[in-house]
Amino acid sequence: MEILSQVKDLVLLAAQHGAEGAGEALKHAEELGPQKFVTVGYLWLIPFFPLLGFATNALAGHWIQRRFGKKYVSYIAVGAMVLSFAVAMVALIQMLGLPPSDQYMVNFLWNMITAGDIQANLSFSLDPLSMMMTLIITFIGGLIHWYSTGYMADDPGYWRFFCYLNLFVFSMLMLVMGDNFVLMFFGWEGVGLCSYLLIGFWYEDIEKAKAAVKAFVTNRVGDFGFVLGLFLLFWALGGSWVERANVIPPRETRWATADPNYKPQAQSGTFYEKDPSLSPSKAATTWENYRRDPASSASKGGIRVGPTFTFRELRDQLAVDATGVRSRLTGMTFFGIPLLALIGILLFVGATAKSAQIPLYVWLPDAMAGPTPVSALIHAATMVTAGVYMVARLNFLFALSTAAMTVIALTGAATAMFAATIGFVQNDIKKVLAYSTVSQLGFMFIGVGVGAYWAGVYHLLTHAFFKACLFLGSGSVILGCHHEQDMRKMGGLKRFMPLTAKTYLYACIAIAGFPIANGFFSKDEILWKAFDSGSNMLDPSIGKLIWVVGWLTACGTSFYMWRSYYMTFTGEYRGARGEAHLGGHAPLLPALVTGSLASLPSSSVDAHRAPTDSPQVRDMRHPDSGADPHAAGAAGHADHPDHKAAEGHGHGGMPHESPTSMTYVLVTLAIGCAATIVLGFWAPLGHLLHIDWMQEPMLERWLSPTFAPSRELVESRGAASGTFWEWLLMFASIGVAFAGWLIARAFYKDAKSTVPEKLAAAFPGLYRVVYNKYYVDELYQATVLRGTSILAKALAVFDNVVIDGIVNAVAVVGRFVANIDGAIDKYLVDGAVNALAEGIVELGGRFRRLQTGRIQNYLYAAVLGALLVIGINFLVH
Amino acid sequence: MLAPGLPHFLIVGAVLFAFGTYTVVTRTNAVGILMGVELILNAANVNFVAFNRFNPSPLLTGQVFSIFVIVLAAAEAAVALAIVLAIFMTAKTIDATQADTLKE
Amino acid sequence: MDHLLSYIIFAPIAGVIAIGASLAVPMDKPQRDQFSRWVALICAGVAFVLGLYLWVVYDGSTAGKIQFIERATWIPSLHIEYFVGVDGISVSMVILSTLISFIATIASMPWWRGKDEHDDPEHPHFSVVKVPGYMIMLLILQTGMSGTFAALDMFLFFVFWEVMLLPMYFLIGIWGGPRKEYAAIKFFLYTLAGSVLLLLAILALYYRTGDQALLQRLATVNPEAFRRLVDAGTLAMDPQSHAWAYRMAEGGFASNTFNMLTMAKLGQAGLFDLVGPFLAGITFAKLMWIFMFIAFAVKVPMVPLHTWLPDAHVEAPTPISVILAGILLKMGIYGMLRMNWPILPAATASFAPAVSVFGVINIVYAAMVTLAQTDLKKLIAYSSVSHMGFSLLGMASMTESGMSGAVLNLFTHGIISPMLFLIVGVIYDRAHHREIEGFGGIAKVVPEYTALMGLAFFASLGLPGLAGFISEFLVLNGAFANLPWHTALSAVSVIITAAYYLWTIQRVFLGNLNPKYAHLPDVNWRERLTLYPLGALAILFGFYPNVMLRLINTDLFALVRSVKGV
Amino acid sequence: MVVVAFVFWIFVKEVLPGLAPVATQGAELARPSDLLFYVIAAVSIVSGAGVAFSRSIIYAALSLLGALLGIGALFIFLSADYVAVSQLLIYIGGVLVLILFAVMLTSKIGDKSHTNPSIGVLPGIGLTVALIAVLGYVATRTPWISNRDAPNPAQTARTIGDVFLKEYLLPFEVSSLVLLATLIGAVVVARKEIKE
Repeated sequence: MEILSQVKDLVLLAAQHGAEGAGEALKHAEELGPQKFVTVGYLWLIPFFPLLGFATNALAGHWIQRRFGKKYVSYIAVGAMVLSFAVAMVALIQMLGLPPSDQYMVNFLWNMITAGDIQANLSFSLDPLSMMMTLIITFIGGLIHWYSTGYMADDPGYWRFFCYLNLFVFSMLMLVMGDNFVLMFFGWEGVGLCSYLLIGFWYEDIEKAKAAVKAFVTNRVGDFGFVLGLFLLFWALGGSWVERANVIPPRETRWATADPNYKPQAQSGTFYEKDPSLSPSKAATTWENYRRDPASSASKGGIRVGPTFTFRELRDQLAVDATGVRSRLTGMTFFGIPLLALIGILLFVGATAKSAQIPLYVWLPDAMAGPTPVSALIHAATMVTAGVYMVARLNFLFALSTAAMTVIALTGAATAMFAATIGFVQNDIKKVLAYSTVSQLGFMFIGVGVGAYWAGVYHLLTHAFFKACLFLGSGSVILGCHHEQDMRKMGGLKRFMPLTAKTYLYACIAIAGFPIANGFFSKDEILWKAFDSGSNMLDPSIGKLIWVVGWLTACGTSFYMWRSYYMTFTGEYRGARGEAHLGGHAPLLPALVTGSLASLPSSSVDAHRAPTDSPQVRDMRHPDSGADPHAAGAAGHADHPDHKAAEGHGHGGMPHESPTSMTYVLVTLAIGCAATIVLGFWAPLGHLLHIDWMQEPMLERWLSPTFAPSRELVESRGAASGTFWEWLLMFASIGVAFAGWLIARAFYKDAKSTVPEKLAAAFPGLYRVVYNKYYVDELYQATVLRGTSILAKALAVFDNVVIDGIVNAVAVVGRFVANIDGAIDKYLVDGAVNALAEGIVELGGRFRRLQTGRIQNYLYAAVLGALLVIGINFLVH
Repeated sequence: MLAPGLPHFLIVGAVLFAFGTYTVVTRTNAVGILMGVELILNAANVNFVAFNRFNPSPLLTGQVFSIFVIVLAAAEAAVALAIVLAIFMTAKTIDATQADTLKE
Repeated sequence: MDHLLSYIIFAPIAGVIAIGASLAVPMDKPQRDQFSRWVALICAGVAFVLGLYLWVVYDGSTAGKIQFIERATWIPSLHIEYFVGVDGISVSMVILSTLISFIATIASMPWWRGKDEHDDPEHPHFSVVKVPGYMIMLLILQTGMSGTFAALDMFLFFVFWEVMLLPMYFLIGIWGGPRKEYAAIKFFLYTLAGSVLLLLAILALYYRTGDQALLQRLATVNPEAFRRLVDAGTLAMDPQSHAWAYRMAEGGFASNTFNMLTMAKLGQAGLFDLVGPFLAGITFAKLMWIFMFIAFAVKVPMVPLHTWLPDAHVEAPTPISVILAGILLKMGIYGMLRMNWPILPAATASFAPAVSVFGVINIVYAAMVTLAQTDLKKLIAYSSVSHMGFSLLGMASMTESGMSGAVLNLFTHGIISPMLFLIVGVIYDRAHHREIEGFGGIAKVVPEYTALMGLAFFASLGLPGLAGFISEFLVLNGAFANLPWHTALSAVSVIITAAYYLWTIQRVFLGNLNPKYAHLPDVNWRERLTLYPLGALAILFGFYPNVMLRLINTDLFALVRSVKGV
Repeated sequence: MVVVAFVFWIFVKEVLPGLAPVATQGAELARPSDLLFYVIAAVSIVSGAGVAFSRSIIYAALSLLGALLGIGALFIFLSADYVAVSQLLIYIGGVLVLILFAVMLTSKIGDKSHTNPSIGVLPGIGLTVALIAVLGYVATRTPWISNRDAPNPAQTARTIGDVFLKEYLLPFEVSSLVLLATLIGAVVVARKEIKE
C-alpha cells in the first residue's frame, strides 16, 4: 500500500514537472533536433534483478525448495521484483528531474554485434514511454508474483513457476528498455518463450502442452513478418539501396564491386556522451553533406545517416527533416509498393501475433491453459501489449504512412468487434476475459493506428490495471470454487468472497466504460481520436466508420463483462456442492474448521512446514474469512490429479474467500484502477472548469517527448471536429456503457431471466457459429497445418526415394560396371594368356603342362607400368 | 661427327637396358635370365656414372652408387647361380618355367 | 611457442604413438583400454589448452595478417611446403575443432554410474569395444581436422583433408550402429568423389601458376595488377631460369606453387580468368570453381548431395556424430571461403546467384524434411543440413554482414549441434532407441535432461539470447540486401524450425509419462561434463557474439573487399 | 638380323631427331676420342644384342663379356677409372666366370640349338621397341642440366675411399654384410644339394 501511495506522489510530482515541460515540449516540436540524452550507469540493474532471480531459482531452486521450503524460493523471486521496481523508481525520479527534451536515459553496456553496417549494442534506454512500461511491468509484475505465492502454494513445481515468471519479467524489460531493434527482438522472443513455458507449465496435460506450442509457433509467424520489415527498413535507410528509387539493385551489380555507401563509424565512448554543442540547426547532417564526407558527421555528434537498428538514431534520421532521409524513404518503392507502407505493415504483422490481432489471435484464448496469474501478467497486462508498445515506440515511422496507419486501425477495430461477439456467449470465465483482452487490444490498436499514440498507450495502462484485476479476481473465484471455471456452475459468490466480488465489480465498471473508473477515459479518448482522425486514414470516412465499430464494441464490452459479473457473483450458488459429500466433510464443517486450525501442522501440505514468519504463510495460517475449510480440504484433496490450488484449501464444501496474499493484490489493483484516472483525465472538462493541470491530460504531456516526432504530422492531418462533437461522443459512449449494463442486468442478474436461452434457441446456427469462435481454429487446422504436414511428409519421401534412390542407383550401376570389368578380365585377358599357352605347347612338348614364366609376366607389368608413368609425366610437362 | 654428350650415354644405357629386359623376358634358361639381369644392372650403371660425369658432385655419388650396384650384382649372381645349381641337381633342368614346385 | 600450431596439430599424434607402443607391452585388456582412454583424454586436453592459448595470444587487431606461420619445404620437386598459419577465420575454426575434439573424447569415456544405462549385453556400448583402436582413430581424426583448418598450402590441405576421411570411415564402420557398413561406405564414397575433383582442381591450378605465357598475358592485359603482384613480392624473376617464379620457404625459387595465399593474390589479379575457354564455353576458372565447389558442397552438405549425412549420423556413435556435425560439416564452407571465393572471385561472382538458390533450398527443403522425421538423430541431422544452408546463403550474398553471419554460423552451429547429438546420445544410451513417438512425458523423470534439451533446441531454433539467433540474423540481414525474395523464403524456415523442435519436445517430454520409462536415470556426470560447457557457450555467444565476430570480421571483410574488387 | 635392322630403324626414327639439337650445337669436327666413343658404344650395344638374341648360351655368355668390356670402356670414357677397374675385376673376373661355370655344369654342350631357348619373342620385341622408344625420347628430349666440360674429378679412387669411410659408411658396412651372407648362403645352398 505504501508503495502505491508513493506512486501517487510521484505521479503528482510528474504532473507539476509535466506542466512546465509541456510548453518546452511544444517548443521542441517546432524545430525538432536530434534526440538529446543522458548516460546513466544503473539502468541495467532493472532487468538484472529478475535475471538473477531466474538464475538462482533455475540452478538451485529445486534444492532450495526441498531443503528450506517454498517460501525461500518466493523470497528470491519477489525480492528480485521489489528491487527492480525500486531501481525503476529511482530512474523515474531522475527522469522527473530532467527537462522533457532530455528525458532519454541511455545505459551502454557493451557492443554486441559489429558486422558491416550492423551495429547492435547491449544498451538500455529509458524515455517517458518505456519508463511507463517499465513501471507497469515491475509494479504489476511484482504484485502478481506476490499473488502467485498464494495461488501456486502447493504446486510441486513452485520453484519452476517463479523462475519462469522472473525470466518473463526480464525478457519483458529487455523488450521495453532495449535501445535497438535487436534487443527489442531479444525481449520480443524471450517473452514468447516464457509464455510457452508458462502455458505448458502443467505439461502432463498434453492439451496444455499443445496450447503452448501453438502460442509459440503463432508468434513465430508474426516474428517472420517483423524480421522482414526490420530488414527492409534497415537496408532502405542506407547501405547500397539509398541511391535507388526501386530499392533492389539491378541484377548485375548485386555482387559487383560497389561497396555500401555507408560505413558506420567505430563505436567510440564519445559517441555516447552528451554533446553540449548540439543544436538542431548545425548538428543535422544532410544526406548530401554526409555523402561528401562520411567521417565528419559522427565526430561532430551530429546525426549518423545510414542503416541502423538503434531507435534513437532512427528517430533522428526520420524526424529531422534536414537529414533528408524522410523524403528519400517516402519516395522509395519496393517492387512498386510504397516502401514505408510495406515496412509498417510487415512490422505490424509481428504485432498482430504478439498482441493477438486478426488473423493471428488464435493462440491467446488457448493460452488460458496456463495458471491464472500467468494469464493476468503475460496474457493481459504486459506481453500482449508489446505490439502496441512497438507501434507507439516507432510512431515517427508509422506516422509517415497513412496506409499503414489505416491497416492498423482497421485491424484493431475488426478484432475488437470480432472478439467481443465471441465473448458474448463464452461460459468459461477465463475465456470471456481472454476474448475481452483481444477486444481491448483491438481498441489499443485503434488508438495507435489513428495516431492517438498517447491514448492507445493510456488504454494499455488502464487495461493493465483492470484486466489484471479481473483475471486475478477470476483466479480467486476459480480457486474458491475448487477449479471450476464454468460460470454456469457459479453464481452467488458475492456472499462467499465479498472482497473478490467488490474488486471484480469495480474492474467491470472500469472496462465497461463508466466514467468513474479509468477505463472510460482511455476508451473514450481513443474513440474520439478515431472519429477525429480525418486524413490520417486513407479516407476521412474510415475514421467515422471505426468510431461506429468501436462504439458498438464498447456496448458489447459492457454487456459481456456485466454478464460475467452477474453470472458469477449474483443469484444462487449453482456450483458442485456434491463434492463436499464425496469429501465427506460437509456435514461437520464447523467442527472440522475448529479442529483443523488446531491440527494444522499435521494436516498441512509442505508449504505449511515452513516457519511462520513470512507474510503469505501467516495468511495461510490465519485466514481472514471466518468459515474457512482450508485445512479440512487439505486432508481430502491430496489425491486430486492436477490440483493447483492455494494453501491447502479443500475440495468439498462451499466456495471460500482466497487468502489475503491474493485479496490484497486485488484491492491494490482496484485502487490502481481509480488512481490512474488522474493520468488521463478528460481534457474538455479541464477547459470547462479552468483547472490548468487538466488542460492537457497528464499522461499526454508526460509522453509528449516520445511522440514529438509524429506530433505535428498527425495533428496537421487531423480533422479538428471541435469540442461540441467531443462532448456529444462522450455522452454517446457513456450511453452505450449503460445500455450494455442494462441488457446484461436484464438477462443475467440472479440468473432469473430465460431470455438468453430463448435467443440461443431462436438462432441456433448463429449461436453455434459464434460459440465455436467462428471455426477459425478448425479453418487453420484444415488448411495451414494439414497442408504443411502433408508437404513435409511428401518431401521426406522424395528425399528418401528419389534423391537417395539416385545415389543408390549410381552405386548399383557402379557394381554392374565392375561386373562387366570382371567378365572382360576373365574372358579376354585370361583368354590371351591361354592362347599364349597354346603357342608354347606348339613350341615344345616339354612346356605342355606349363604356363608362360611368371617372372616374365611380372617384368612385363613392371616395365609397362614404368613406361606409363614416364609417358604421363612427359605428357603433363 | 658429334661430340658425345650426356644424351649419348643415356641412349647407350637405354638400349642396353632394353636388351636386358628382352633377355629376361624371353629366356627360359635361368642362366640366360641371369645374364639379362646383369645387362640391366650395367645399363643402370652407365647412367649413374654418366650423370656423375656431366654434373659432378664432390662426393662422386654416381660412381659410388654404381660400385654398390656392382657389389650387389656380384652377390646376386653368386646366390642365383648357387640356386640354379641346386635346382639342376633336383629337377635335372634349369628351365625357369619348369621350376614351379612352389606352385603346386 | 613459435611452433604453437604444429603442437596443436600433432599433439594427438603423440597419443597415437603412445597407444600404439602400449599395444606391444603385455597388458590385460581392461588395463590397456583404460590406458588408451587416458592417453587420448590427455592429448585432446593438451590440444584444447593449446587452442585456448592460441586464442589468447592471437592478435586480432590486424587485418589480413597471417599469424603463427610455420613454413618449410616438404617436397621440393613439387614445391610442396609444410605451410601452416592462421588468420581470424581459421583461428576460430582451430579453436572450435580442439574444443569439440576434447568434448568428443570425454564423451567416448564409459563413465556411468552402475549398469543402469548400459544394460544391453548383445549391443555393448561403443566405448568398451576395441578401445585402443577407437582412440587411435579419434586422435588421428583430430590431427586431420586441426591440420585442415591451419594448412595454407593446398597440397597440405588436401593431405589433411584425406587424413580426416579415413579414420572417420573406420569409426563409423566399426563402432557404428546396425547399418554401419552401408553408412560408412556411403560417406566414404561421397567424400572421396568430392576429393578427387578437389585434387584435380588443385593440380590444374598448380600447373597454371607456372604457366609463363599466362603470366605474360596477365602482364600485358592487366599491367598494374601484375606490377602490384611483383611489388608485393608474390612474383619474382628467377635469376637462373629467367622466368617468373615464386619464392619458397628457404628463399629459393619455385616455378609453380601450391601456396593458397599466393594463389589468392594471383586469382584476384585475374590470372586464372585469362585461361581460354576450356570446354563448351565454360572457362577454365569456372570449371575449377565447380570442381572445388562440388567437393566442398558434399561436406557442407548441400542438397542434393546431402543424403550421406543422415545415414552417417544415425549409424555413427555419439562422439563421432558430434565431431561430424561440429567440425566436418564446417570444412565445406571453410574450404569455399579459402579456395573458391578468394582464388576464383570472378567465377564466384557469376555463380553466387546459383549458390544462393541452393542455400535457400537447403534451408527450406531440409527444414520441411526434418518436420517429417521420426528418428531423433535423423531429425537433428536434417536440421543441421537446414542450418548449414544459412551459411551458403550468407556466402552467396557477399555482403559483409552476410558473410560474417555465415562464418559465425559455422561457430555457433559447431557449438549447438554437438550439444544436440550428445543429448540424443544420452537418451539412446538409456532407452536403446531414438523413436520420437516411443517416448512421452519423460520430463517428469528426467528434469535436468529436459532442461538441457530445451536449451539446446531453443538455441538451435534461433531464440534470441542464444548463439543460433545471432548468426541467422546476420545472414538473413546481409542476404536481404541483395536477395530479398530468397531471404523472405528462407525466413519461413524460422517458423518451420520452431514447429519441429517444439513438436519434438511435446512428443518426447510432455504429456502423460510413458510407463516404460518411469525409472529413466537422469544425466550423469560424464554427460554434464560435456553438456554444460556447450550450453554456457551457447548463452555466451548469444549475448556477446562480438567475442568471435571481432576475431573473424577483420580478416573476413578484407577478404570480401578483395573478392568484390574484381 | 631383322630385329637388329628394326632396332636401328627405331634408333633413326626416335632418337636421331632428339640428337638434332646436340648436332647443331656441337657441329665442330669430332675429336678422335669422340670417334672412339661411338666405336665402343657400338661394340657394347651389339654384344648386348648378342646376349639378347643369340641362340646358344655359350655365345650369349661370350657376348655378355663383350658388353661388360664395352661398358667398362665407357666408364673410362666417363673418367670413372675406379669404377671401370672394379667392373673389370668383379664382372669379368668373377661373375662371368661363375656364369660360364654354371653353363658348363648345367647344360649339355654340343647341341647349341636347344641350349638357350626363348619364348614369347614377339611381345618381347614389342616391349623392347617401346622401351627404346620411350627411354630414347626421354634421354634426348629432357633438358638435362649438364655441362660437358665439367672438370674431371682427380684421383677418384681416393675420393671414393674417403666417402666410403665417411658419408657412405653405413651402406658400405651393410654391403659387406650382404657379401658375407651371400658367401655363406651360396655355399650352404650349393653344398647341401651336392651332398645328396
